Amino acid sequence: MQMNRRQFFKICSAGLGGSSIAVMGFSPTAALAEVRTFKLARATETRNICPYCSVSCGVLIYSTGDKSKNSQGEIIHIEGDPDNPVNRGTLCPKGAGLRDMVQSANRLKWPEVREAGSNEWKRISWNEAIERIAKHMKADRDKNFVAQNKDGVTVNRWPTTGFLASSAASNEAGYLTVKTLRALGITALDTQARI
Amino acid sequence: MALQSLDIKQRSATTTPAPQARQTIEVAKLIDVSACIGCKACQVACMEWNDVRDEVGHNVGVYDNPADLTENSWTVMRFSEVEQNNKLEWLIRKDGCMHCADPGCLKACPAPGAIIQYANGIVDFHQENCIGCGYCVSGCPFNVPRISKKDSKAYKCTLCSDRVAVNQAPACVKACPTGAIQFGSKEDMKDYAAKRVTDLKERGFDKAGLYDPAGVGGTHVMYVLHHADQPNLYSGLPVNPSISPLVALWKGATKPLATLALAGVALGSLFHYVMKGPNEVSKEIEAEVEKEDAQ
Amino acid sequence: MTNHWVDIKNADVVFVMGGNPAEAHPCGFKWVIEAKKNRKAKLVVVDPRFNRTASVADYYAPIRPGTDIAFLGGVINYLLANDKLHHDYVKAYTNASFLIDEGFKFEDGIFSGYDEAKRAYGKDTWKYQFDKDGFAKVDETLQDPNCVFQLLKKHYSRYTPETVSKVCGTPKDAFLKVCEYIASTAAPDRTMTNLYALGWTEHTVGSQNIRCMAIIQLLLGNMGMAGGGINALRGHANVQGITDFALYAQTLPGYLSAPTDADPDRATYLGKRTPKALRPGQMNFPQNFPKWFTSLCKTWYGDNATKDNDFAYDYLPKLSGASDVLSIFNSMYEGKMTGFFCQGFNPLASVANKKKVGDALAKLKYMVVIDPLATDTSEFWKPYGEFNAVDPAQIPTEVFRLPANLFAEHAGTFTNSGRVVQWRWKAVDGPGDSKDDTEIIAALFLKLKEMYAKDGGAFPEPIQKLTWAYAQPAKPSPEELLREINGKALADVLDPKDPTKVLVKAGDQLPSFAMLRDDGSTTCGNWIYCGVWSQAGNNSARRDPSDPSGLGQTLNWGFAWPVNRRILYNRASADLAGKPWDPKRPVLRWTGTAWGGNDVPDMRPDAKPEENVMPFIMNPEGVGRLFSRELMAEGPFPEHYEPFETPLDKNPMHPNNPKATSNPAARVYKGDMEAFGKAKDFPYVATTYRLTEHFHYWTKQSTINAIMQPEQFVEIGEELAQEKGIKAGDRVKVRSNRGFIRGVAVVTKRIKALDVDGRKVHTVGIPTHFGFKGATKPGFITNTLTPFVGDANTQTPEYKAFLVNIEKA
Amino acid sequence: MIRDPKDLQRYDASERANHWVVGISFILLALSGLAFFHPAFFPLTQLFGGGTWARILHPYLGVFMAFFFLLLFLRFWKLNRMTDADREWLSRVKEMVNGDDHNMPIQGKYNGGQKMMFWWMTVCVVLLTLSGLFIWRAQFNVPVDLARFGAVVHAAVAVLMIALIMVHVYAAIWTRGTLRAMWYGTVTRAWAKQHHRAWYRQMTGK
Repeated sequence: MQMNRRQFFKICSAGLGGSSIAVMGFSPTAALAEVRTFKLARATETRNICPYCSVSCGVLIYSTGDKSKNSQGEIIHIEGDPDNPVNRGTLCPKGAGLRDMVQSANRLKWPEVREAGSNEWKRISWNEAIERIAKHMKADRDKNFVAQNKDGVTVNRWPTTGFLASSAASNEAGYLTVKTLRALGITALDTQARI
Repeated sequence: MALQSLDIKQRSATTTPAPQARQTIEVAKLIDVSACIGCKACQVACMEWNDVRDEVGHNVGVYDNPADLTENSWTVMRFSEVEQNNKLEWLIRKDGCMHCADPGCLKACPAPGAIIQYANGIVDFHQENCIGCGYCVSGCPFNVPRISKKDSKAYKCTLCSDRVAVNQAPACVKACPTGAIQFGSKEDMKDYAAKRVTDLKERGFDKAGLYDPAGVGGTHVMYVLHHADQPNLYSGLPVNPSISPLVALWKGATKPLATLALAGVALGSLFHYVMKGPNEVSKEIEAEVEKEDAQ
Repeated sequence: MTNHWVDIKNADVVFVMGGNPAEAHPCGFKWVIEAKKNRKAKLVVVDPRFNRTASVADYYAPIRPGTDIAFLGGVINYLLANDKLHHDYVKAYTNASFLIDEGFKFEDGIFSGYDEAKRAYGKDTWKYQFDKDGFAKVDETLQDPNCVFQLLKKHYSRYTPETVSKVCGTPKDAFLKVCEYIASTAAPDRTMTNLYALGWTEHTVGSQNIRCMAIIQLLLGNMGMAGGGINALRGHANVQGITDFALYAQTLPGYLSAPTDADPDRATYLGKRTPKALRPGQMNFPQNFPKWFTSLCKTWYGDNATKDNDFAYDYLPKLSGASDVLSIFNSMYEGKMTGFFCQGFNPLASVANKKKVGDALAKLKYMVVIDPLATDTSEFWKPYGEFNAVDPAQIPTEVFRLPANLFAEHAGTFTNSGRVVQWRWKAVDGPGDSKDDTEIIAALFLKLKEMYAKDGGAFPEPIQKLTWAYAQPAKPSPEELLREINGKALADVLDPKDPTKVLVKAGDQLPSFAMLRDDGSTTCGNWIYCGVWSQAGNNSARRDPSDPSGLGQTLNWGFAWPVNRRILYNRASADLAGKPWDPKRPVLRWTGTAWGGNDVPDMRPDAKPEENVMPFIMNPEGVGRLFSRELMAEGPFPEHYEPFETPLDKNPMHPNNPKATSNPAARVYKGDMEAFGKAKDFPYVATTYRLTEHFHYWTKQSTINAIMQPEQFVEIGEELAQEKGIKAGDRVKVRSNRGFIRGVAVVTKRIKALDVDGRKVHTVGIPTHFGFKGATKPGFITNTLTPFVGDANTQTPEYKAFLVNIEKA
Repeated sequence: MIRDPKDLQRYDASERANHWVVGISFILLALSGLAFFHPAFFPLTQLFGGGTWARILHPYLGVFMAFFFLLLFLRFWKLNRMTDADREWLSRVKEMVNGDDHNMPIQGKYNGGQKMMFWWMTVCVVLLTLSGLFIWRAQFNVPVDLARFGAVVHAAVAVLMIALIMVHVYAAIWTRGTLRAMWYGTVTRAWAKQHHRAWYRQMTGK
């Protein structure tokens, strides 16, 4: 549900394109003084929040295409959200450089596994990855589940698999993670908030 | 203030006036060094907006990265640690094009239309007309333009002429977290600077002031400095910058005169020939020679 | 934060200590500059380095890393000695007048009840004296020698300016100048905001550092005021949210302390966590604990959680001991862990003592990394020269790496430091075949559920009975999850005062946690978030930035927990009669019939002033605690203890009591005590920190940030550089007792040698952002050097003060 | 196939070729140089394929010409050493320009004006080359003040040299029968007897 998206970039593109082309058309030599066409004309604008520090600056993400089915949107620019009351359109050097992180050469694209003792990754399918991880989890849980402690108190914990949760994950992902892990009985659970 | 061909105040290597019918407001960027925390958000925003990336260089023992302006870094932060009357100050200055009212680069540039000064004060490089000679580097009193090794074109801060053309603030201005960089009409920026200067004076910086050097006719990028009497403290900000007399001399009136002089020599020769006639070999000597042949 | 980012602009003095907001939170720091520009505020910075926050400060004072309590103790002593207190505030809103048990003692650095073998305190003397009705006894005149006020005065009388200068290395005049600035906010109409971050938390006395500031802010009457409060500048964008959802085993979502072996059944569990008011007439809000806990159980187990099975109490795992990241890696190091998940986390780089962490990971059977980027941790087994000298053949761990999506690639909410929950929209799809965290967790859970259904196994009930009512079970949508978090009425919620009135119809989203019930008729995934998605819709997606009061209270932008309140304890911004202390910055006022003003009241709306319902509604006492009873591990009053790796051989405050050298109650694992370096081998104090151009170990993957800070460096003062013959730009080697790193030397005037107890102490600054993966030049993991010991209460490792030696590489 | 066997040989083939290499280079340099000198001339860059190509070629051409000028210099500098006769010639140059060469002193292979021209051109080429290197930003990065000074020197000396070359070319056209010396190397004996009596005696023995 997208509320009050900012529309004004849409109209200004037509004006600019027309004038410069007209001038180009007339004089064979370069136009007298034409500036770079405004990069964001007709770009799709999405409101989001910078994932880095806890100021949680509002950002406007500009991506190619208009979310039509056949064009895969690609981020071309990220700048501050002028309406966000905390950053009012400003960004720090990290937030202003978000695009390079989203499009970093080190982005992971496929599930991979490093077999015991090996020195490189092997690409695997999602099914195989989930299958093998779940097998590991079930084997470990069944083997090391502690129903009662030595004093006979029901404890139902699975202490031998740990989980470090990301403080950059959204609340919904965090909530689903903690709900699932508590159901599995995991007690070795922590997050970046501590360090 | 859309920038089209009717908003040009000056055009490099163009002796006839550029079309400048429109009167638009003069914009200015004010860099309030006293509120600047040297975070380099402006550097990142500039690179990201203009789709240029510098090399990932080395740390040479200072916070300045990249160490200098380059064809890909159109603005860089310069850090200088100053200790005066046992008060330590960390003076950090955002370096980049000052968008002078009387631009040395434009005056020095031999290529028509390579450098444009718009009516709103922005001095912009148009790489399609640039021939890569580097005269702008010599002309600039602030050592700002850089020539790219890849395409031999000159590059510098454009004051986001494309954003300003659609009434947006430059990328660095919008990004600046502490509002150390402000943008608006030059008048508004001067008023804002005056307020900042009074505040600084109250905090004990009695020499605080606005840096808008008259030597280059004032600039469209101005600084509010704690120590306006010592701009050199801020990593070599020139104290009284102006276009070097050598550039002014060579690019001023002498050139047309010299051209006329050459035309004069050429025409002079022609009229000398017409008026004095050629330097013929005299008949007597020709006769003498033939006489000698006959013997 | 008790206040929020924009509120900083309302401060008269901004006191930054234990944090570097100009570098770590630049856009939040804007509001400090606004305070300076518009209110003539003064920015005071105390830090071991003259950093970029100090570069725009009005006053800067140096300090030796790890001596914050000595400094702040000195400030408390200065305030008390010069009577710079907000008397009415202290008398009414703090436990200054409470009488303490006679048995409470403090001799030579140790409080009463210390058990050296267990390195822990028996705290039965750290309590109030109670009258026959079970209420705490008080002495309104504050003269009784056993009242908190007198104990406080006596305790901090030892922190004279001379002592502070001797311990901290801060010149005496600089310390007194800082005290002057702070003391100026004792006046009711002047407030000081305090901004701190890891500079205070990452010590073995971290929590007590913050306790000192709480005492100071209470003495000055700054808590609950606009432009006041204690403001933790948190780390990640959603660290506040993830902390609220308790992604750490000690608590359940909403800060409900988790069941332990000592809580065999629901009744015992609730009994210990539902306190009674310690003073008459107080709100004692935690009395509602059963409602929050029961609603959580109903949310997770729905119909399978009924009265007769204790609302599925046994489905929750009970905690047997420590479960913080240090204890996880310690038990992993001892070979007790089989599996390990690492979701958007880079522990090899961010946890102390990298070698121990690497060795621990090598002992796992399987490890799963869920991350958008190729992190150093995911390749702990891969040799990278001297940066990661390992032999893969010796490492049997099976490592899975699953590609996760980034913020721009899915919708959902973040909660910022100021507790404001903001919705985000999805911009683009993730690269390749990456998935959302929710999809990955769902896939694992559903596969396990399927396996248990087919092959059975240990205690399958919680897995089979967990509620999973999502339209697409494999892809739970953020909207569904946020509605589940908010909670709804399972049956009509009736008004307790008038049972005929239905407050919330069955099936409707709940408007606030006041509607929660402990009879199983309501669900709520996290009680403090109740109201984020009410019947009115997704309040976290509200985008109205208007600020009618001008105090930065944008109540219609997003949703702040609790109940959209932006300044906590804001009742304390008004005097006993309900009149704002500072009329120019009113937050709350008694309008004659109810509380109103520029924020959601942190008070029962109809509590008349004369009822004396005190502002700190989450405390059973109702008032702020100068004396923190048994709640802190190492004492009800903060006391200065040296870091575990101290440049001095003793604690200058208690030179002849070796037990009181370092925090007596900090947990130290076997083998770690020996791993602490001594001053004779490692003479220089090191501190690790962040730079403004990088975010922890994340932005080294981004080219543009690598351009801004390309290479690992070490920051040393000019005197130390001269002593060692090091010039700016030279490569240096820094060694601690646990390993070495190499980097470029940045030689600067901004780190001065300090005169500490007659000895010259140099500080070495080491930024943490580098590693062997990413666009920056390959570098060492700085945490190769740091000690494996944490704060006594939170176990946050002591990154900020340890010992190193340095020489030209 | 020389027309008149009794014509005198003034320049041999390699001297002529060397002269024309320098000459043509100079003309090209002048054209491209002027294009940068004043906006009015900028269209001249089209001769070189546009502004950028003109800027790329100009310095290489400059170095090329300087080298070949050096060869010319090595060939002729001995013949251009100033003598008293030259100085007297120069003092009477006004009469010469007025077309009356009767009381001009006897001249060797080169008269005073030609010798002065030689030395002036040498000075100019040296200065042009040096200052040219200072402003050849694509190859060298010199301190900015040096570059500024270089630009001024380069422009001023270039103007001077263009003027000198104009005089040089005009003198050759004005004195009938001179051009052929540089085209195919010979002059008539009468020409030599009138203009360079001493060189005539030296060549013919009369």
